[in-house]
Amino acid sequence: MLPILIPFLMAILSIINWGNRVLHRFLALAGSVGLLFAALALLTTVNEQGILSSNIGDWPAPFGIVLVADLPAAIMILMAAIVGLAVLVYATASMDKGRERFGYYPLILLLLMGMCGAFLTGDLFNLYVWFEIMLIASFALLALGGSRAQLEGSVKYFALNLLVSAFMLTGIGLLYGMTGSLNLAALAQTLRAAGPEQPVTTVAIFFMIAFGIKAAMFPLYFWLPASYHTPPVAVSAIFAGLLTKVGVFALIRVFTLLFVQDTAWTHGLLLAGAALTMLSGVLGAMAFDDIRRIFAFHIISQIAYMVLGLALFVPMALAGTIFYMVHHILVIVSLFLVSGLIARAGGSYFKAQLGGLYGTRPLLALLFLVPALSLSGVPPLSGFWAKLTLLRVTLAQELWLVAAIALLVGLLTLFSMVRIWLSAFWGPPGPAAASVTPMRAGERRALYGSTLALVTLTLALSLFAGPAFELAERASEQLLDPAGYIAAVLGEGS
Amino acid sequence: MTLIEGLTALLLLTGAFFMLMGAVGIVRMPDLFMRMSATTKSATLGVSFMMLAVALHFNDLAIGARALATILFVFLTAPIAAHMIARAGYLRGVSLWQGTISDELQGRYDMETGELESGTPAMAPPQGEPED
Amino acid sequence: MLNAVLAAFVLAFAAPLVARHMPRQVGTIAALLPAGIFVWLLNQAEMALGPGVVERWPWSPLPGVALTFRLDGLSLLMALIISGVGALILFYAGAYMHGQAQAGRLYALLLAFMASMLGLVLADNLIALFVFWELTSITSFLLIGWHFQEERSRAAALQALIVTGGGGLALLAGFVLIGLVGGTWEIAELSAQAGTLQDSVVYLPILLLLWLGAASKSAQFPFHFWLPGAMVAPTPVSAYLHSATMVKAGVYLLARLSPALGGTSEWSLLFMVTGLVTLLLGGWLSLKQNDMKRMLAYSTVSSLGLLVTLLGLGTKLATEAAALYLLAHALFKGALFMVAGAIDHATGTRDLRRLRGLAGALPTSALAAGLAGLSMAGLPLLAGFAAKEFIYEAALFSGGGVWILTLLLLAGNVAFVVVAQQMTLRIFAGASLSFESFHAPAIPLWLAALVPGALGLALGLLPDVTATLAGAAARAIYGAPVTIHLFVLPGSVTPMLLLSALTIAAGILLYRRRVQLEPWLNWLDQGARLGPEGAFQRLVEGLPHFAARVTALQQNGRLRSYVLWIVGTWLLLLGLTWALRGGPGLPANLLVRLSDLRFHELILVLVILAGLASVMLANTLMTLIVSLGVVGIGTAIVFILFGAPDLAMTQFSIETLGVILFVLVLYRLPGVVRLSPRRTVLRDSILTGLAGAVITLMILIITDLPLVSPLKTWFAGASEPLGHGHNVVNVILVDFRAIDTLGEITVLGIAAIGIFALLKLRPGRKVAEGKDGP
Amino acid sequence: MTSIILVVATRLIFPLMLMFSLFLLLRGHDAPGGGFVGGLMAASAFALFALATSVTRARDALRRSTFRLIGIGLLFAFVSGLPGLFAGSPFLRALWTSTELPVIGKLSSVLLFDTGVLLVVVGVTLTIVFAMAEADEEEEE
Amino acid sequence: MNWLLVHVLLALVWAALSGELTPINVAGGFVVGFLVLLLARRAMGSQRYVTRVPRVLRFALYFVVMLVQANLRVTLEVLTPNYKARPAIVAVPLDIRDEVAITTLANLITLTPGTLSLDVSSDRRVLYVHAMFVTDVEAFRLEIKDGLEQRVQDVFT
Amino acid sequence: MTLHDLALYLVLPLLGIALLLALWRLLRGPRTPDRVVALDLMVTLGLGTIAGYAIATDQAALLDVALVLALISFLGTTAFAYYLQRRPEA
Amino acid sequence: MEVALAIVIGALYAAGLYMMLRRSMVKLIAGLVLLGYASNLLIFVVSRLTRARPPLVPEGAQGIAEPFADPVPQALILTAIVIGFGLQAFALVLVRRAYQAVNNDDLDQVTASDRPDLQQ
Ligand code: NA
Ligand code: NA
Repeated sequence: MLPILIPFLMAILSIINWGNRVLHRFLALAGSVGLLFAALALLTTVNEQGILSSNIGDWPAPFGIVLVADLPAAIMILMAAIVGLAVLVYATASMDKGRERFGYYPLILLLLMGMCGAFLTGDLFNLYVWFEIMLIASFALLALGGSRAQLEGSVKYFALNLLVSAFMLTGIGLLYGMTGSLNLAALAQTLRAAGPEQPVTTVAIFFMIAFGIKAAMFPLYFWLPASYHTPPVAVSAIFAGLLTKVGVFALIRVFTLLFVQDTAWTHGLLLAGAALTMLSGVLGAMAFDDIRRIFAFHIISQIAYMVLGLALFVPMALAGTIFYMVHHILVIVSLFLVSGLIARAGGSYFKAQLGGLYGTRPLLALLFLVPALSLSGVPPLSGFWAKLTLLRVTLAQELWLVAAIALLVGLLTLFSMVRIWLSAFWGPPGPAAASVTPMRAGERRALYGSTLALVTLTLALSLFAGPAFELAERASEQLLDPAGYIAAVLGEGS
Repeated sequence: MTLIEGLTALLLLTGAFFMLMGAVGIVRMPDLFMRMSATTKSATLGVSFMMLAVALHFNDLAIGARALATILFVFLTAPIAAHMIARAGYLRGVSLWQGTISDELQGRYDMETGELESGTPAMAPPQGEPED
Repeated sequence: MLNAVLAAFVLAFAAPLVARHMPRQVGTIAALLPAGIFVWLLNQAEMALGPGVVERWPWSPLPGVALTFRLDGLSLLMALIISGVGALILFYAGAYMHGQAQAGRLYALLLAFMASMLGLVLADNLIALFVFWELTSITSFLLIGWHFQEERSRAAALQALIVTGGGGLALLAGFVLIGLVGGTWEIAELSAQAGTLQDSVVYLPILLLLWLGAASKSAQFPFHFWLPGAMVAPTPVSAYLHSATMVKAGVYLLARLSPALGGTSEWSLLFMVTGLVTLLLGGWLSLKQNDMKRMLAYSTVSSLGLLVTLLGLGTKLATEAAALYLLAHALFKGALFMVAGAIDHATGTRDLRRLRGLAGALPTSALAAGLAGLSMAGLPLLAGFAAKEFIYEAALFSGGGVWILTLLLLAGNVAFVVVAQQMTLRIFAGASLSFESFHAPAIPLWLAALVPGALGLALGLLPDVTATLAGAAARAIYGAPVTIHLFVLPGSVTPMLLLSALTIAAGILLYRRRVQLEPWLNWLDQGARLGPEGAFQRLVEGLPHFAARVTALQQNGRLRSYVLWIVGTWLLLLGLTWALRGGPGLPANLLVRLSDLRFHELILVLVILAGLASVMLANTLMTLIVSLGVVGIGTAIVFILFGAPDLAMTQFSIETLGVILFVLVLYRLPGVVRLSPRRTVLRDSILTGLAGAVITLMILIITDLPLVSPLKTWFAGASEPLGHGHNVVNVILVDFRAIDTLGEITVLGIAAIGIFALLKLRPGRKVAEGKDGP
Repeated sequence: MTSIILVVATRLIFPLMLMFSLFLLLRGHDAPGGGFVGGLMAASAFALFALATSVTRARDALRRSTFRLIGIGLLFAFVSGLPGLFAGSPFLRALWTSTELPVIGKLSSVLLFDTGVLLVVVGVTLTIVFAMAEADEEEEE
Repeated sequence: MNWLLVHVLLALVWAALSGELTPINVAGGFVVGFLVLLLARRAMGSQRYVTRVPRVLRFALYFVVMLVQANLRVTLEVLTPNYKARPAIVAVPLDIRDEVAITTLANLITLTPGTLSLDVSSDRRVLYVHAMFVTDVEAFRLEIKDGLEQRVQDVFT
Repeated sequence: MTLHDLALYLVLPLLGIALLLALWRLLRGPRTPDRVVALDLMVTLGLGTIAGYAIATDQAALLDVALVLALISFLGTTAFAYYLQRRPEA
Repeated sequence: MEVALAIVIGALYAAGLYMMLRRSMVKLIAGLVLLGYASNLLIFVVSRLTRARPPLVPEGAQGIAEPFADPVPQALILTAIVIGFGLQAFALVLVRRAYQAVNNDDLDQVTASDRPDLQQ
């Protein structure tokens, strides 16, 4: 419960004291530090004691709303906390006064709160509510400051994400009409007992579309590359790292807990979607010159790997997916933060306008290289272990084409990253460099410090991939054993 | 059917009838102002009758109070709303039916300041009705 | 062994620091580490040559992946080459790079590379091996692009990375398959699984994947082109990575996996054909190069082809030959590269046509080149001689297609003789030319080259040492005990000796007549360029264009097209599901169910539908808004009719406020224009009509099923006694499901912030402190 | 261009709406209504006031910044969940006092919650309406 | 004085809405009314309110009768095929000056079928009325002044 | 015929027809104020429907909706009118 | 009534999506609003309809006698309506601002942020 309450309280206090930038900053940092501690505590507890559940309002499940912390949720909350803190620190040195005054900090806090809620909730409709909190907070953040490109991106982001809400609500309605319940655990039970006359798989398609849009799968992802590059880095980084992951997480939740009647079909669809998404995303990345857009498209193609793990639907693959999520969150946020640093150091986000940073900014080069290579799946970085796991299962299931695509996309990702490297870090100094102003020491500390911290975490994840993967494996076991979840929510013997 | 029931039925039917008349009026009347004259009032009256029927039917203080309060609210608000629409319509140049015999408001608005002067009446030429 | 690898990595990080503080000594200091490792390896030699040294570290990122190191004959040989040549190269680089900016980074990268390479040859787990394999690719990439401001360097670096990186991914797939079939990634355990692996249906795929990985890394045809390109790197890099060590990784891998996967006809065919084509192509293309380094690079390609051929052949003799040649080649090629670098450093050119008679000016380099060249040509007393003898012997006893094989090998070896002459006679002999800015090389520049040259001689003179070293390696490759019998000079005239002599004679002849060869060498070169390299170039350049076109097709900037994709996908998935997995049937007794419709309800339905039609046909903004209002009010009346006063109340209020907002915000917008052509309208109508029909169908199906809602019953019963409220809906909202409501008001709050900011914070508008409060 | 008729009528309707808003809030637990509709009603009152006079005067009448209302409303809702939390129960555990007060009925955390809802709704609606109206006036210039 | 009246009115409405005219509810209504008035104070300013209840009641009766009469007349017009209406916009000069009185008058005119208050001149001396059945403009002006305006004036003084 | 039946089978259909008529005006226009008047009438008809339906079904709770509707819809119409008079002629 | 409303809801979805497929920003919002109505009504209808029996516990009673309308979908829809209101308000302002920025209501002109061939 605390991961929701802490950012919430800080946001409330910020809203009450509207316009006080310094206080907002302080509250946001305090909130995210608090969130980090709460997340760590939660993960430790869940790891030791198993799935925790809390009946909000003390109303028994499945009647009241229940928050359920299993390992996947706890892991994701921890990631949200880490990213939140890093991005907020980064923001203190990069956010403009206007956005700071107009609610950047409370919006980020509320976004984090929405995510934590979405990870924790054990109720389908409540999930919708958390989704909406995230959604509206992200709308506000996206549109904040409103340049033309930003507004244009926002319109698309908005319209297509509202389709998510519509599909989701429809799906929830149909499920309730079929089963009379909203509690995930109760639904899991009911749907497993559903007869053939119940159109369960059809309803599953509604959720597949809804969360597929959210997770930015092919061909539902168009909102993402239209919008993610338009806001400031301290906004897009948090979007890039966490928002689509919530979609993936939701996909995982419903397609492990609820819709497992016809996995050959539903998960087969997910598999095909994943393969197409990988290709489509990586090709998109190659079409652009703006580094942020390139990264945005890579989110899409990387998301597909996570969905692939779900589609393969064995413990090892799901463990891979969870590991992949953790890895990708760290890496993509680092990259977005680095893109900000690149723009700060080179004067532009466009690789054609950049050059020679390898010579002048060795630390920045390193900060780019590590996550970029990790994203591409170069060993021994975290991305490699994540891809290897999925590759192993894909090949074990004799899905040759999918494996080939996964590998090819890995290569193309590397190609794409190297193109940035060649253009921005190598090559002669770019024309945009002239407009660069020197950085103040405090700025440097906050900007580089937060980025460095995330890159270090990536390295740590690479190095301690073993323990991390074990945790992911335990998390995936929880996902594939709904009985444990049901027992935790509805009590033993149900 | 008791007397109360009969009265209730009468009120209900009268109310519904007035409301229907309001609707017929809005269809039949030739210009905005006549439509409003024909509808706003009969509908208001119709609602009032129906609410009275409700009060009578339930014969309960709380419910009666609600019904009467509804009437009160309607009587308070309907004329103001009507006034606002009519004025807006006039200001936007909604044309009067050709049978209108005089328009003493014409030319009295100062469109810059929004002031409305009080002066001597003038005659308005009738106009056709343009579409929006 | 981990310590050695880690130490190199650590020193790599420290190198820039050392370089900053001791720019002069940094090369020597850096060289101390590989030298130390070299000595340590020699210390371990006895164990390594016997049972082997095994180290296990408790680090396992994934199940089945382990940090196991094994020092056996093969890895010892490779590790000695890596650390030995590494020490020399660093020593050499200290002088070569002296005074250059960011030299520290070069040491760092070289050390990091060395660490990776050591890891590669020592690792006993396929995945661990792969980790180091890729690390060598990355370090190689950074080193090839050393002159990063030059387009040429960047292109070459990219080429090398993509070719080896792509091969690496194929290799990974191969490894994973091996692991799946063999049940382990431990190399030592895989030999025992040879039968399982070779009988598996994926054996051929595994081989092909392995081929992709090894061939790309070791610059085999058709991936050979990246290696000459890589010569844009500084010479120490070329000498170390691109001749002595990294390019041998592919060969090493084949050798390493030979016991588990080799010995089949598929294996032989695949690798021998590849090797021979590469041997000839590289060798003969080396003949037409004017740049010393490019010539050496093509020659290296050729040598690698030779090694691959031998490993493909896979006989006992062939493995012996391979081991010997591996050793000899590292020494003479490393030396020749360093000589080339020294000449470049001294004269400012690497163009063979501009170099002559350097013996006087660079006597020590000439000596080094001479020793290396003789070894390369395969003259007696030198390490290269023994290797060549064994190569021919292996060919002659290969047991099939002997003459063709021998002839092809001969043709390849002739080219080496020519290159050896180019690197010695052509540039050092004759009258000396004068160079504008000639400066004598620093000691390391010739000393580092002389040492391997001399070692080639020493090994030739110490056949026992050579035999032991190579024999142990060959044993690891062959998978059975191997003993090599070596000699300083042949005791009798053997067919192999005759072949060697023939090789040298032909080489000398060819060297003299090289000008006549030009036309058809040019033709070969053209073909090689247009073939694989051209294809690669076209791919790299065309890919972004292709990507842009594919992307523009989807990401066309039109929101409606995105919506169409989504709706289309949804309908497609539903259609597929119903077609392939059995869809729900049409619900029965619709008419009966419809008959309970009452008159006022029918009117309500008509009103809503009419409002809807009006919304769709509206051509003014106000009509649109008002029509939306009709639909909203209609919805609210539905709520009234079916027992939801709270909903109706809320809907009415929201509707009113919505209208206010609509009017407030939109009244400045232009009227509603119709922009779509008739065909689009028709398409959209059909599609959305289908969508609507699907929804209707779903509702009808589901409402036809029985529903027992436990929630409904429970809430109705609990509301008063437990929730202290008579309005169950409200009790649910503020108590049973209060957190939903909490979320809902949070959404509202955020919306307010967002709207406020949207309206008040605009680009270009100054934000005044304290004046923008709401 | 204000209308005297509207201005004068507003003086009467405004308090009526406010009272009705409170009524909806307090009776919401037992009859249709509740914090949300109550909030909309109160907000409508102020919106009407702004329409009849001006946004500035409406803000003046509200006396609090709309964001503060939102914040305080959220805080109410938040705080209403805490007692349970401190008592060792989960968040949002409803607490009821046993004594029945006139008008309000039993005091409870639930009422606090619903009041929070009302305040948020008022704050939000008015933030939006006021900001839009002001933006509009600005563009008019 | 007027404040108190509004206060009492609010309290009574409250109690009625609550369902029981118990003293507790009336007291509660007073409390709520007080709160509301506190909130509404700035909005309302100091205003004069209706003070004479009997006149109000008499007036209300008159008005209801008029309302029904006029409604029937309009209904007839609506139902008959041809338009017999002779509409006009008439400027009615006002004698009453009180804002509340003017508003009341205007609203009552609007509530009466067939007539519709359009606007009050900025100096509050003229009320512009649209009427459906005007045979003679002057006569109509007098009708309003002697009828409704007179009675409203009675109530308000 | 009971009162319930009367309300259900006579009063509500009457109101329904009225609703359709109002709808016709709303769709027909021709000017926006006409539509607003029509919408206003529809809301009032909604009030009547509530009253009729309350009697037909004996559900007094619906009256609360009527109260809200009566107060709130006025605001909508007023806002409409307010902005209509400000909008420049299209 | 379920059948009739099912058709109405289908029509609402169809119309909502149709409006979203238009090029006008205003129509886009209308589409979103319609989809909101549609999903709310869907939840309402699919949870089964009960005429005129709101889920109110009678005075003095502890529970409600069947038949009565299911309160759960009502609570859900209430939440959804409110959330939808927030989103709708935001959408309106967003569109207005986008219109000001692009100076066009045509969504086909709102392409600068995502086409690869139109990089700024
Ligand atoms: Na560039
Ligand atoms: Na409520």
